[in-house]
Amino acid sequence: MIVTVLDILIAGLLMGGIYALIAVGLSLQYGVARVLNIAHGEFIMLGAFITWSLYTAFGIVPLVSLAISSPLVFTIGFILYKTLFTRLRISSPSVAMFEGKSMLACFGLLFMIQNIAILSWGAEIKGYSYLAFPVNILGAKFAANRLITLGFAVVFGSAFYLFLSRTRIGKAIRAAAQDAVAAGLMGINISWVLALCFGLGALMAGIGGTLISMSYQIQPTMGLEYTMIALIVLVVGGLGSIPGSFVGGFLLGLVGSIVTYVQPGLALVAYYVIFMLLLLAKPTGILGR
Amino acid sequence: MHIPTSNYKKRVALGVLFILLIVMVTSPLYAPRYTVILLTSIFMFIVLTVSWTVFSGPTGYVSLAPAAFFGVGVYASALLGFVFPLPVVILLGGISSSCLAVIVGALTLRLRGIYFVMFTFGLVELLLHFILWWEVNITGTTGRVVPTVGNTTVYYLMLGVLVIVILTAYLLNRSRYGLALQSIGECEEAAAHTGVHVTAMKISTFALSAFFMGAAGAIMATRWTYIDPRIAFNPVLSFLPVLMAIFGGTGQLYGPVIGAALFTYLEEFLITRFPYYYMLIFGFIMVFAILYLPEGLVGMIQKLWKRIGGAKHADS
Amino acid sequence: MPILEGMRVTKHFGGLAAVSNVDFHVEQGEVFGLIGPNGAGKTTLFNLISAVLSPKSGTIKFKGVDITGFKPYKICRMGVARTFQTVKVFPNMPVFQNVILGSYFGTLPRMSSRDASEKALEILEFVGLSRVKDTPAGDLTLANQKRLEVARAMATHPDLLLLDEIMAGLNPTEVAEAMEMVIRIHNRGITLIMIEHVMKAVMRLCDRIMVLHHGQKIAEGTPREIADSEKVIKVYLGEKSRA
Amino acid sequence: MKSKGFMRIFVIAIALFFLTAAPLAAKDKIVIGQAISLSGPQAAGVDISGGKIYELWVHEVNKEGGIFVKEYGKKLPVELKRYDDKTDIGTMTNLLERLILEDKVDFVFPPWGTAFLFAAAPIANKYGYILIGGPGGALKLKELNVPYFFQVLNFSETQGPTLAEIFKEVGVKSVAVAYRGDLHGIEYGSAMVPDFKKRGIEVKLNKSYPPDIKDLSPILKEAQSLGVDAFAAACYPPGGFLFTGQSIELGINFKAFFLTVLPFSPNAYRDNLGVNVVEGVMGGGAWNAKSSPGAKDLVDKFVALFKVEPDYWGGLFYWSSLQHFRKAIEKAGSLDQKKIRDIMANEKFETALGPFWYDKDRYFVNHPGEIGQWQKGVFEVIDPGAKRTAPPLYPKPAWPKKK
Amino acid sequence: MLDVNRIDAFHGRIQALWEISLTIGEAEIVSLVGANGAGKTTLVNTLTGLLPSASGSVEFCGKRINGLKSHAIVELGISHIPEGRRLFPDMSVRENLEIGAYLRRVWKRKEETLEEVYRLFPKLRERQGQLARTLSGGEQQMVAMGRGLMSKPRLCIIDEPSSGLAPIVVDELFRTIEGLRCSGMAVFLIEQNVQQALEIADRAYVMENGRIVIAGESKRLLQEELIKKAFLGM
Repeated sequence: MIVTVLDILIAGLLMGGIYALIAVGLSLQYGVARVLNIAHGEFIMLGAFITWSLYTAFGIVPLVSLAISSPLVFTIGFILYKTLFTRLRISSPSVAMFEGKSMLACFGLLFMIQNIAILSWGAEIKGYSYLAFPVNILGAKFAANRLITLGFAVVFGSAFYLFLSRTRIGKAIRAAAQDAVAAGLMGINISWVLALCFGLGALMAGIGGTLISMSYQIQPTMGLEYTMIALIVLVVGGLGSIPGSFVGGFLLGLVGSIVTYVQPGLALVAYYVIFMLLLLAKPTGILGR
Repeated sequence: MHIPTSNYKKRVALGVLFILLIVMVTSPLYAPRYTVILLTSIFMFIVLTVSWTVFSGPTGYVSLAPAAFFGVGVYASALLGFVFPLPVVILLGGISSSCLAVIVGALTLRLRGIYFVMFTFGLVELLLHFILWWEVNITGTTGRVVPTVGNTTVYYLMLGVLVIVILTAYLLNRSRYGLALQSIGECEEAAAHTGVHVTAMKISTFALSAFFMGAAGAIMATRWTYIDPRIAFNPVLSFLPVLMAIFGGTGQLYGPVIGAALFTYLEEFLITRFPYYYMLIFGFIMVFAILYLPEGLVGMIQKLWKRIGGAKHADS
Repeated sequence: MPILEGMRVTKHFGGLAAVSNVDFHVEQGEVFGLIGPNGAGKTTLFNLISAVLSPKSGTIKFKGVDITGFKPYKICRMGVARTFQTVKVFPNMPVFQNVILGSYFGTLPRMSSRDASEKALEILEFVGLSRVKDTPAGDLTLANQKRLEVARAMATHPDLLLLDEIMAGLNPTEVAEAMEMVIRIHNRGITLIMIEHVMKAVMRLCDRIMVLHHGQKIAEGTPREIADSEKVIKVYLGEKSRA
Repeated sequence: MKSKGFMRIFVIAIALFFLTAAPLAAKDKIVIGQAISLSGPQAAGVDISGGKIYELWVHEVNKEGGIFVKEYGKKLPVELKRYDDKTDIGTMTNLLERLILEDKVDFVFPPWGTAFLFAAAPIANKYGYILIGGPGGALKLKELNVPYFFQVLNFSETQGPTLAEIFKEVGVKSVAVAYRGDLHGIEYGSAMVPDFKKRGIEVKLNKSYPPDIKDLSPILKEAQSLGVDAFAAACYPPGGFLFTGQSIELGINFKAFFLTVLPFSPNAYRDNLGVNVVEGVMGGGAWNAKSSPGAKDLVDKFVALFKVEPDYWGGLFYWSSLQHFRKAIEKAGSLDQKKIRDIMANEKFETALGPFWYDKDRYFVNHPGEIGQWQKGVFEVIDPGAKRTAPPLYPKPAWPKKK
Repeated sequence: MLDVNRIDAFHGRIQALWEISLTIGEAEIVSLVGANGAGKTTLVNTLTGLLPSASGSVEFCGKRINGLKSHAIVELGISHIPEGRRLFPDMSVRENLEIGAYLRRVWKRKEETLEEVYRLFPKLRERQGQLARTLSGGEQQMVAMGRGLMSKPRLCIIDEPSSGLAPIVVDELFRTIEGLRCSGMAVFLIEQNVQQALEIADRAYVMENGRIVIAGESKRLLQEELIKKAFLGM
């Protein structure tokens, strides 16, 4: 009995780690850059495919390939914001307008990125196996690659948290999120910071993609379901709150794992029920204001 | 109550509309048969887009629930199609969607902005997964067969709904209720203090727009023979009406109509000409339109018109 | 019978009493002034009367009917109209449409569109906005937006009109115009409650004045009585005299 | 509506009959239309199963100069006109009708997936177009009664009993069944369970899972704790990968491990995971190069053109059905759908898998195999009887230990 | 030091500023007074690049600054303490102050500057760990001022520091502002509280309806009855 409970709890944490990581990126993009990035999952997909290519073609281990894929995805995100979204931001009369338009622009991006991925990698399912062996924890067995994923999620999450709370740039990002105009008056170059945030969001997605590719098969159309999960986590944790994304991610992972144990068919229903109930009861999320 | 248009202009517009209607009503008699099918699709998207605009245009509540309402209509068709005649089924499809809209509307009154967007989109996924689970575990099936009717019948039914939707939208726009809806979008608080029953207005309009989406779903399902939750609740159908409305411009009634018609045709064109690059081109056009056509096609046309016609008829 | 009556009206915001135990009554046809320093609870009281907020305790009666717990639209249809401290016009709608909305949904809801249109035009004339009736409201100057708010409120055909700082931010000429407009509204038989910082206007226009401070009523009376009240001078006018 | 369709075809057929006397308008190629998922969730499925066979067939036919049609007195090359349905059923139905009405293609090929076949069959039938089923199939299709539709692929109806027979043969005592919450899963799930029970195999677990789930370890762990001999899942590729990956990761081993959809694909399954990893995994199918000389020929041609192996479930089925189709055209000597349909429905032709014919419901029955098992990199057919290419490997070796 | 020459600015289609000209010299305190809605904040926002100016020029130390983004203007040595304080509500007092020293050239010495600010507003030292949104109005204004000083500006623009504050707090605040003169910094003070603003300023401008209507020595403005009545509402 205790093993079963432990089993469910840890399985939930393992899922939660991935959820949290992909939600943190989206949270940053929405919370600071005000872009509800529907194409977030496409960046996850890019990260996953770059990792797959490097592993299968050159034998570069996924965790090492992070060093190559992350800057690449970051640059794509940064340039996209600098060009496309900055222009949209300047031409939009209000923040609400910008949010709406940028979301739709992301929908266009989603189409483009997916098509490019299908053209360059083909539509078929890809996968590889890496660190796929069981690890014993207090009598319950777990996959090594998933444990590593959880570890990475926690490490990256904490590193990111420290970056935001301790460094000059991190503080500038938080300031820009809370009051962009006032931040500009502090000498912070807002459009640079926003692009940085969008790039960092893409980077987190890329890391998420790498970690996901270690445990799951990948395909060019995989993005949307991860975007949906990230959105749920975002709302559960509180829009734009980084710690909130972690709380939301782990909560969702745990709920998923408990419901899957009782009635697997209802796992996703449970996600959406939580999502919608929370929107009704406390739209700003668990850690939101 | 409106800026008086010259009688002449009005008559021309009415004449054009009448001819257009005649052409549409008679086209199954002489148009190529595929044109009729393509038109049905275009009509469906116009219905979805215009009914989306009826609610979301003036109030500014961006709803991503069209797929949910459409899906409810689809299921109505599958469940009741063998029991009732098609017109009754369409009506029931519309009514069920309206009921859903009333419930959702009453629940989500407090939500504004992005929260409303998220909730409505969550609704689509929740319904999808819940019905999936229900069908698998309770009824023990997922696919349902829908009775089919001829293409021409589908065409006329969709045309009928289209005419009703446009008429409704037109009358609503001109009426005091249209004005009230717009005032809600501009400042809800002030609207309430001017005597507008904000809650009732929002819910009833949401339900009205859902009715047409449900009806469209009930009609369209008959073309598909077989449906399952994934087919019925296709999230893309939530985004397309929004994109089409933006593409056309929501300032005028004909904006969403033109937007939906052009968008659907463009998609058809790209998908048949460039099957392997269509998403890329389509995505690019979307981004381009959002960047460079902030007020949609209609806004652009009006700007061009003004430039050509000079300041002769410059309206305020 | 007073047209509006409040008994021990109380409202808290997060433990802090914004309005506490305030009794007041406004007689049919009078101009009632509401003054007090920033944060005294004046606007909160307006929000309670017009049902944006509902009081924690106490009752508010309009024409003898207990209106606590009603919805704003219902209060409006009973004959209470208001303006806002920070202007709330419908910025993208033409001036005329801003006003006609009031005629459509106010106290006379079944009005035909012809009548409503006539009434709106008449009111625009009354407040002096006829010339700009087709301009989007957002493009008006602040003074005109304030006038438009009054016009919209007037179009609902109210018996009681709440004016929230309609003179704030206006220059002296505009203040004079606004004062004149208030007198004309009053002459139409509409009861007025006004929150105002422009003392000159308050003293000249009001029949009676109530002074709020930290959510409590500290004085009530004719302008003369208020101006002479030691207590009022100390907490309210005191700042000014010291400066 | 239907009778009207027949009338129209009848009139056209008679008109054509008289027109054959006169020289026909110059015809230089046969155009075949296909609306299929090139993008969207199904695109991956199209890629690993079926999609390429149609391209190969067109390629091979044209290499020989085309199909000889007596009516025109010459060989006509074939052109495949493909549209992307975006995995959207509404788009597919529109495009199919566009191909028939607007592009006036000579024939149509099927879309991908059971649900899409459901929608396509009545439409093709309405216009009197032959629709040879590709990937997908279900018993329910029989209820539709569409005379121009031909079902090619095998499914639960024949695979369920065969799997149960194999399990009984090797001595499986108990089994856990998991099925995807959709048409495929339910049909297989509800077919397999009685088949097992009938043969005295105890079904200790029978659970559905939602299509988008990301963690299936609870089901695997539960099955393991119940101590079942065999694990059988009615799944699609995402679930298949998850079941395989998670049982490897958790070191959960069953004596028999069966997945309906996925193992048949040498590139998606064997090559992604490794030959030694998939050793002993059973899957729906099945055929391989050893099944017949024609099968070997197909593999060679496929590899030559695409550099990868074909799928070992439907590949040979579709390929042979196309050969059957081609012979029917040649025998008819015309492109008249009705004539060809009648020939297809009644005649038996020699194809890559051997003799090919349809039964009275127009279902293809002479399957080369039902159940396959990976053994040393080959997807062996392990059906009891003559179709078997290798005996079943039981118990399945444990998942290899990884560094 | 700051030289504004005939600038116009628009809110949408409405002209909000009409040919504004003004100057501020080194170490000078200049007040800008006028009624609510006269365009004072609009003017300030135009100076620091939050609003574009339609015509005219703004020069700071001989360098033309209109058209620059606000962060670039701040970098030149102008600090703008905005109306309504606009603190970063979910950051601590200390972090709010630190972010004031975001500019690379002052970031390195932020600890010293922080000490100076704490000396100026000792209360902030006690509150340094508290979140900005939990502070009282007066404390928030202190943080805003301190944050503005952290960038070591040559010109400090303070917009409506007294709004919503109790009279005693306002007195204290104005004494601090007066004290800034000693450090050689120029101050441009925007106020509704005419009396006190004129008392501490060297010179003053009076705005009405988007125009500057009176300019001159503040002592002189204080004495002219007519001006007081007509424009200052006293």
